[in-house]
Amino acid sequence: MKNPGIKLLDENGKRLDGRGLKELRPITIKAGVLDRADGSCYLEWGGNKVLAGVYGPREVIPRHLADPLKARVVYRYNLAPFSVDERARPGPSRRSIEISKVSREALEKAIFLEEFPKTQIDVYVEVLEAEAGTRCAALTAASVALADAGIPMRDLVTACAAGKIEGKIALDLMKEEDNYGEADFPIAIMPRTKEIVLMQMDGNFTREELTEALETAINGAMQVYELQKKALKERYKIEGE
Amino acid sequence: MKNPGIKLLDENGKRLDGRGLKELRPITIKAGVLDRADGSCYLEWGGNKVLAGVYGPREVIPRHLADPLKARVVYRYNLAPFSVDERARPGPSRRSIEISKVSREALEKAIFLEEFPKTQIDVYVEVLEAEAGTRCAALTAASVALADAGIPMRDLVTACAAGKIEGKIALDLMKEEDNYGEADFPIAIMPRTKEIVLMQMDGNFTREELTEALETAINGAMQVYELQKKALKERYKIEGE
Amino acid sequence: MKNPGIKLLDENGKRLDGRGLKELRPITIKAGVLDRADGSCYLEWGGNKVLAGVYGPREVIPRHLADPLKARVVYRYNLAPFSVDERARPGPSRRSIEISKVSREALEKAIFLEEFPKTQIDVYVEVLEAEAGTRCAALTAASVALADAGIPMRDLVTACAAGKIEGKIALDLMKEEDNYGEADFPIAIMPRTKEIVLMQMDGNFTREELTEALETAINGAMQVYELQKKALKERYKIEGE
Amino acid sequence: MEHDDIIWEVKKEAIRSLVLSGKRMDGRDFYDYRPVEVKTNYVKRAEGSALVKLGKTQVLVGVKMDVGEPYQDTPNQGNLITNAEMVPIAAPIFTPGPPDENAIELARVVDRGIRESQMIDLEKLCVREGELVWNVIVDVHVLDYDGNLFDAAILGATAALHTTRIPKLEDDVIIYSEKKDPLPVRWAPISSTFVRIGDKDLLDPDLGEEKSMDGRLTLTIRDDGNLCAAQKGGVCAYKKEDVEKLFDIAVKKTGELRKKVIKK
Amino acid sequence: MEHDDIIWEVKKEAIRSLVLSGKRMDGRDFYDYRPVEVKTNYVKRAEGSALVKLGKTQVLVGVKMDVGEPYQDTPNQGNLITNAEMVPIAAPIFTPGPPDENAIELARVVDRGIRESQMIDLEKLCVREGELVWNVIVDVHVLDYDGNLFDAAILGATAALHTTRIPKLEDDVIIYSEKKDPLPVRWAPISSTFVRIGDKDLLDPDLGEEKSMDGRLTLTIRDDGNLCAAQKGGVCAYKKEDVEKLFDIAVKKTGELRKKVIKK
Amino acid sequence: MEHDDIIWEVKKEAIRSLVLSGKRMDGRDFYDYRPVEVKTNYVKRAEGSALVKLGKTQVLVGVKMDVGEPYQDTPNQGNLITNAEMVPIAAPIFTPGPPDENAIELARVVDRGIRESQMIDLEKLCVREGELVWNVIVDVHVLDYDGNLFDAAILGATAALHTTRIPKLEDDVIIYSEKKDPLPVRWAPISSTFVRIGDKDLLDPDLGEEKSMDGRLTLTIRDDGNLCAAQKGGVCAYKKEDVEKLFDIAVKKTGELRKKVIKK
Repeated sequence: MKNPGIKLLDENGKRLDGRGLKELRPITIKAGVLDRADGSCYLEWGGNKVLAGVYGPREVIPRHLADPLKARVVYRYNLAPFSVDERARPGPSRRSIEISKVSREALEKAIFLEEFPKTQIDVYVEVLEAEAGTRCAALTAASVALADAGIPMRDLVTACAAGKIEGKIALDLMKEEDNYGEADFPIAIMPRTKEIVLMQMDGNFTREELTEALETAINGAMQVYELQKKALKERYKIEGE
Repeated sequence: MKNPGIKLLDENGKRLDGRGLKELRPITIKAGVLDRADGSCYLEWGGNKVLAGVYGPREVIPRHLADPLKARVVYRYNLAPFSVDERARPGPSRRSIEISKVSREALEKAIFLEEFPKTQIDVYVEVLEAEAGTRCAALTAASVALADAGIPMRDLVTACAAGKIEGKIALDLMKEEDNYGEADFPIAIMPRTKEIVLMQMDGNFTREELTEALETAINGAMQVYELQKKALKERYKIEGE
Repeated sequence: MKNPGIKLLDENGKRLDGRGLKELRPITIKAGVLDRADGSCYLEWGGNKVLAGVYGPREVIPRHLADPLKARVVYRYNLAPFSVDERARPGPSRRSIEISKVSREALEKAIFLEEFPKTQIDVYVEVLEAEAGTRCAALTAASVALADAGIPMRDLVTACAAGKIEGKIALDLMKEEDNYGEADFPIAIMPRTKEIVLMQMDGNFTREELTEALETAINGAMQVYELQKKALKERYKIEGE
Repeated sequence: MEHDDIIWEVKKEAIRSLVLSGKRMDGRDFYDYRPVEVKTNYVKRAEGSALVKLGKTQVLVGVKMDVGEPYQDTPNQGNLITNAEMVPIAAPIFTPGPPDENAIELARVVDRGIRESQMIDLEKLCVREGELVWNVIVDVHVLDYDGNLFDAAILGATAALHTTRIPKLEDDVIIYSEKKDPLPVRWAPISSTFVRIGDKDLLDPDLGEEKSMDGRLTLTIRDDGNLCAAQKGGVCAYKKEDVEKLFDIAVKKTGELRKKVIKK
Repeated sequence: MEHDDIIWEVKKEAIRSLVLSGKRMDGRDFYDYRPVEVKTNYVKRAEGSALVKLGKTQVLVGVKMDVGEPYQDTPNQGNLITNAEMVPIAAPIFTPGPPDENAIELARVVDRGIRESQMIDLEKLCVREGELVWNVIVDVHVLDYDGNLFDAAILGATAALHTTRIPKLEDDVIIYSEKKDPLPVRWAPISSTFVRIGDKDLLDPDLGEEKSMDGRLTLTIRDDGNLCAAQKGGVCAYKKEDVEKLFDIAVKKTGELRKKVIKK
Repeated sequence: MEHDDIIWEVKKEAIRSLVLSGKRMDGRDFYDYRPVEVKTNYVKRAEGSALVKLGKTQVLVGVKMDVGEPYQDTPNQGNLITNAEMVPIAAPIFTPGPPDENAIELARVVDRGIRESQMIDLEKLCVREGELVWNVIVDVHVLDYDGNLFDAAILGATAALHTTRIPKLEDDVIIYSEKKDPLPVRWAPISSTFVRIGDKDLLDPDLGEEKSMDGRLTLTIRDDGNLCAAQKGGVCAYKKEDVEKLFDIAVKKTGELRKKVIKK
């Protein structure tokens, strides 16, 4: 975290965009937005816009990568070049490779992989516009796209970050808070059991702060979960009509 | 096209190298110049020097790329590093990848691909010296090399460019005309039917200019075709002796 | 070789580190230093530290590279990024690719490749600290690692360089001598027959200097050979206990 | 490869025989575009952007700007850079990795349309002659591929550039949060892509038509009805008269489209 | 792939059932590190270095320094760059080539531990504000892989940085042969990695335990007992209480290790 | 791989047994070069060039020059850069792609011959000490591969450099259309490559001999008869006396060749 040069909380404890410490940015989710993909989801989360598409289960290419006992999951988090202030060079960066890895592992815990041995499930997420919290937005959209594709899962996966700004634990950091705050703590849970399937942290937490951050992020994810369910219900409604 | 800073036509309508508007640069073609390649052709066209070599039909590597119904064609247009003023970095550029694609597609129309299912025909063209019009020179040489390799074709493929300089349609632009002219229009035809199998254009053409450019380029190609045939005849003569 | 700005020999004919012209730098060799590798060797040679590891004979991947008549040898000479003054970019350089090629060819002469058809023997050498003469140190360590892995060989391979400083043939150049000397001449031999299996040279040798350099380098290698044997004996002793 | 190769073989036969009898699967006339929708300023963080829907094809074009040195032969001009990514979300056959020949061809045809139409007044993008100029970077991001990426991408690029705003430059540092003057644009090049199936030419092919085609011709037309770029692809051949006829149709059809979607 | 896949399947079953009965193959307690050995200044030519042996795992970390331009948003700070190479000497499954996702994850977790703990005083590495700063390049070189590269690499990086000396800078040219001031370091971040097998968590897994795990959690702890980086990997799930419990253990265990191996 | 592996196996046996009986397939003496032809100034656009035909082997060497910063340790010297491309036109086994180990070895052996012979007076290629120097870039382009690329490439490089003219430099911008002073060269290094088949050594192997060889030795000799570069390749071994003998032959044979083809 960089040295703070900006006041992130006003005298009333409100954040730069007027939110309270434990408040989410506005989120909208829409399932089934692409024609070619087997499942898809468009998600806006504050200033983030992400598009998730799922292909599969399908043949594994090259074949020697196939697992005789379960489906192989590919997760590709990709920043569109124009999604950030300084144009992002196309192709995977070290950052996006790491995000893809931990996101894939989170989804692998939720998907019933054994039901599709020797196949591959491709999860592609395009970040079209980025404003802090893209990995959570991407993973949240990805699990909706998986459900839209009809892939059987133990539970949805829902991601949300907590963080620390001016010494206080806050939910869902925006860009300035991410830049000038003291910690970022993205997690993902399976909401039914609240078990954590993704967790990364960088910054500085005492024991007490860690506990508060865990509670804050889990509570945030539970709110996001409601929006995921609503998007899927609307999708089935449309399909059912 | 860049802003013109140079007078491309003199008071008599002659071009920088003394040519008339509808005149070709000097061209020499020689078939069968390489030992290892199954067919080859060396071609000089104005300041251009190109060398084409053909291997095949031969086994497709890797095998899964083989087409059970027809031959696969590979075309590789390659600028030698020392062929241009500022050394060209070895390896394919975006420009050479595009040229290779449209040139390959032009040849695929002419070759009897169905006669050689599951095989590959490799067409390699090395541009040894470049001075505007290399893609036409390369494709023209490639089709002679294919004939030299004994690959059966509906017709030769013959390429030639028209262009626009100082508002007039001209045949076969040289370097300064390409840099400071108003349009470049390379085409390739199968001479027997005059059908167009390659066509690219950049610049600015009115409807009338398009018509004149088409006529000009096709006429130019028909002259080049005579030189291709002559080169092949000389080659057979030598072989027959 | 660069222009000399440094006096490489003092009035007594002693070199910068006090050695005589035909004297080796201190060398220590230890076999069997890694747990995972099938054979290994750690070697210090003057300011050089190298670590060699051998895997195999094992399955060839990808399979089509397998030779039905003999084992395939892979040799990878790799500079650790921090082994030199200006950090070396990770991954193979043109220099390390060339060194790997000639070193592999030297070992191929010594290994009984026909005994392990369709398999691969991987020889990896990490240069952890570099101070002139790394290719000789690496190859010398590699052949000890091969012996430690139990790969049958006609003979060990032992490498050593001669060179030319201030007009005189010297054994085993150190860094300053390599930079400011007039020739570097690394060779490798199979010590039992003193046959040369690796030889490279750059600089300037008259006929007489070549002869003296050959003798000097071979003599140096014979001394190194004794240390290789000693290291292997110690290794067997430990294993036997 | 598509998994359903056999199904496609059957489909292609059906499409081709329908076309040869003078009809299209979706009932369109041969020279009609599919429904077109253009949403500009879709990506706020970009200097310009446009989401184009052409039937079920979706392409997002974003424009970013930065500063750098000019080329030696154009010391007083900004630079245009065009790139296209066929990201794997858009079709089952697209795979991650560097642009293949199709993506490169797409980028270069888009680039030529913009560059050769002289759409952007590059001389107004000079900051200090010979030292510092603006770079305009156009990124074509394919989201859903149902055929005819050329026309969708060129339309998206034109629409995005028409709504691009140059960010503030302070002591040679770009303040991306402050967008200022609009990019100086003069023209709105738009393309018509025709696929050839037998002796028929169809404007704006969908995926099935593209898979069934012999080849295609793309003609990029400026507001004044002049041709500024052309590209033939695939394994087909055109007579001179074919090219002239398609040019006339392209001028008419791009004219209609321009009126509908480009706000000046 | 390992050649001995079947053997490993059997081994994994044995390891898992032993662990579920409360024991480890090598007899260690669940929350014990293996024997640790740290040799600093191992590579004389590097500005700093440390060879770490953690059981049979061996990792060599080297620190190089050079100078370059600062980033625009931190004009008065040096830069930290971290890289990890899983060179093929270290394990039969490691192959030559650019870092894969495992090597990249390793490098980034090491980097976050150093960076987020604010271990290095980067402002002291500014030569001329906005113009020239020091780069600190940490290279993790894995030599022998018997599990738990995270803890070995972070320990190696911390130890190497604590013994790093800045080379002389003369007219902006680095004289590598003359090392001068020590690198300004404030903290000694150390990590505890726990693998999860069923509902058990094991500190400092060896190779067999890593192959048998469902997933893992790495917690990097500063001298003051604060968490500065965390990384969950693999296919497992944690309850909130699990994380808190492992944090408490990590604070205790890294504290002991720090006292033993880091000389200030 | 060649498609005709079996044919080659037969051919190799024939070549080897003939050689072991003291003869070569083309009737040459063991220590003869094939007919040599050198055409300089073949590529007008290059600063220097030479097309070399050595039997049926054809190699085109081009020299380009540009300017750049010198290395820190040679602030008053130009730089030599050597590259070799085994483009696929030259042999059925050459494939497109970055240079493989064979092309890299070729480039580096050519480079050492030029560099170590001190052929080019690099100090005369300094424009402004520590700031701007000339780069001399030698590109070896293999056109037809019938064995012994080493000798053909080194001969081509020497011939091309001997006819290289430095382009005009105006305000640090290169005017490629105006070539001026010749490149300052002092020597004409030429190499002899011998393949070893059994206990025989053959100068200037053709393709069949190269395929039949155990290994090879390349010796690059300067006008004064001194060795300036050597490279052993392949799986063979030399006694000390072998090396000395081949050196004596190389001095004689390169001397003859130099007289014939290099015009000073």
